[in-house]
Amino acid sequence: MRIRLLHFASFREAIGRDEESRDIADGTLVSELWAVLGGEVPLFRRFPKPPPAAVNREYVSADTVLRDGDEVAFLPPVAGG
Amino acid sequence: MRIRLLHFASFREAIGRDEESRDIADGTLVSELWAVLGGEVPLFRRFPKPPPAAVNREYVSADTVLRDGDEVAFLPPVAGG
Amino acid sequence: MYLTTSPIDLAALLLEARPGDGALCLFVGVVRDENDGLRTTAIQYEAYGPMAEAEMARLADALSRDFPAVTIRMQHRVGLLSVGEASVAIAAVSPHRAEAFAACRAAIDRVKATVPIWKKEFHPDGSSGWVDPTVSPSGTDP
Amino acid sequence: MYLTTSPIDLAALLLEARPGDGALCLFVGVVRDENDGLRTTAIQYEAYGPMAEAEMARLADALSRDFPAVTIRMQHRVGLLSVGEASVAIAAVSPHRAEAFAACRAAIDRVKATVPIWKKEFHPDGSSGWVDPTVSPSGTDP
Repeated sequence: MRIRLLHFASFREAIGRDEESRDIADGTLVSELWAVLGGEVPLFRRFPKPPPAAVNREYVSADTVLRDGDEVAFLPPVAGG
Repeated sequence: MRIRLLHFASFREAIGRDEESRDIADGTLVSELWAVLGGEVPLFRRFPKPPPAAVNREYVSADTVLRDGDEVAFLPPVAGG
Repeated sequence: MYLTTSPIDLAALLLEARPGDGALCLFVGVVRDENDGLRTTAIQYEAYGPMAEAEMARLADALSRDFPAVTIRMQHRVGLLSVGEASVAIAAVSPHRAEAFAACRAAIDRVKATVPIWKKEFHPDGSSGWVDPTVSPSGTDP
Repeated sequence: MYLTTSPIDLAALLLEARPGDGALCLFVGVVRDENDGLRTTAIQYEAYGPMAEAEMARLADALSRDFPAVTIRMQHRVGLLSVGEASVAIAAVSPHRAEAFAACRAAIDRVKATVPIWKKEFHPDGSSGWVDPTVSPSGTDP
């Protein structure tokens, strides 16, 4: 299945792009997707656990199962205001 | 000695004027002046103790001794804001 | 001048931020159409002008001591105000938001407690009455 | 729309009072010239736009439940802001002041905690860095 993955702020700069599509295995968890990204981006391996994640523009827990067509983003520490 | 006495809001309406000069005895206390006014204005006698008073535009206690030339005001409950 | 007979200029109060300020908290008291269950059509604000100015200056000094990082501006309107008009406005600016909120809240609480200003409410039936917060707790609002 | 790329129009936020409202509390976050001891010349605000809109709408719903008497308006700016410019503004109006202050404070605290917005600070020496409130407590200010 295929998901859309968005990158923001420091994560965007670390991975070098703001958006991509990825093919992932059925049943992939949010935490597993983070581990995949950690294999590509050294910065991401420094996180003791996955950062807050959003699926389809809502916060989800790391054990959420991804579905085909999901819009997924891992969120650096937010700093609005 | 002579003082200037100002009246505001409900007290002004009760006494029927906003300002007056009064001759009072040397050494008169704020509380004693209030008692004098109570003899003239029935509303004022309903107060169990003198209301907040100002002398020369500052809050003072009821046992303050008045001096010649003082500007004195008894203040109804304030309600700014 | 803390008292004004003209409408309060909120924009002027907001111009206060300095380069080190990151937070502004503005409080505006507005004439409501109701108080303690009685409809209100207008409120007459009356002040002991010179003492109210002096008391607000003393208040500003005390707030500067209690909240040294905060700059405060205050204005209180006097005269006859309609529903929806601003009766008082307090702007507090500071580097961080906690003290801006705290100073702004303290300022309006102290203004209401000590500044010699009174208000007479006018009702739709033509009656009117002086607000006495000491007998009507919600008369202290906003 | 909660996000804007244009300067925040504070006057528009202030237009919110209804006849029963007696209190308005406005919070404005302003770009400061300093954060954690580093001089700041400008801040770039970046948002996950559609999620930030959705999250602020959820926040507004939650605030309406927590403060039923309060009407809240919020705007957050994105893009490159200079020192002194408003990054966020929240107006809370209500019959009485206690809940206006409480709701306004809760709103800015929640905006900062959950809305997916990030900021990169630019320093006078040309360097820049993303603010991480989780490692720099005062980075959460204002």
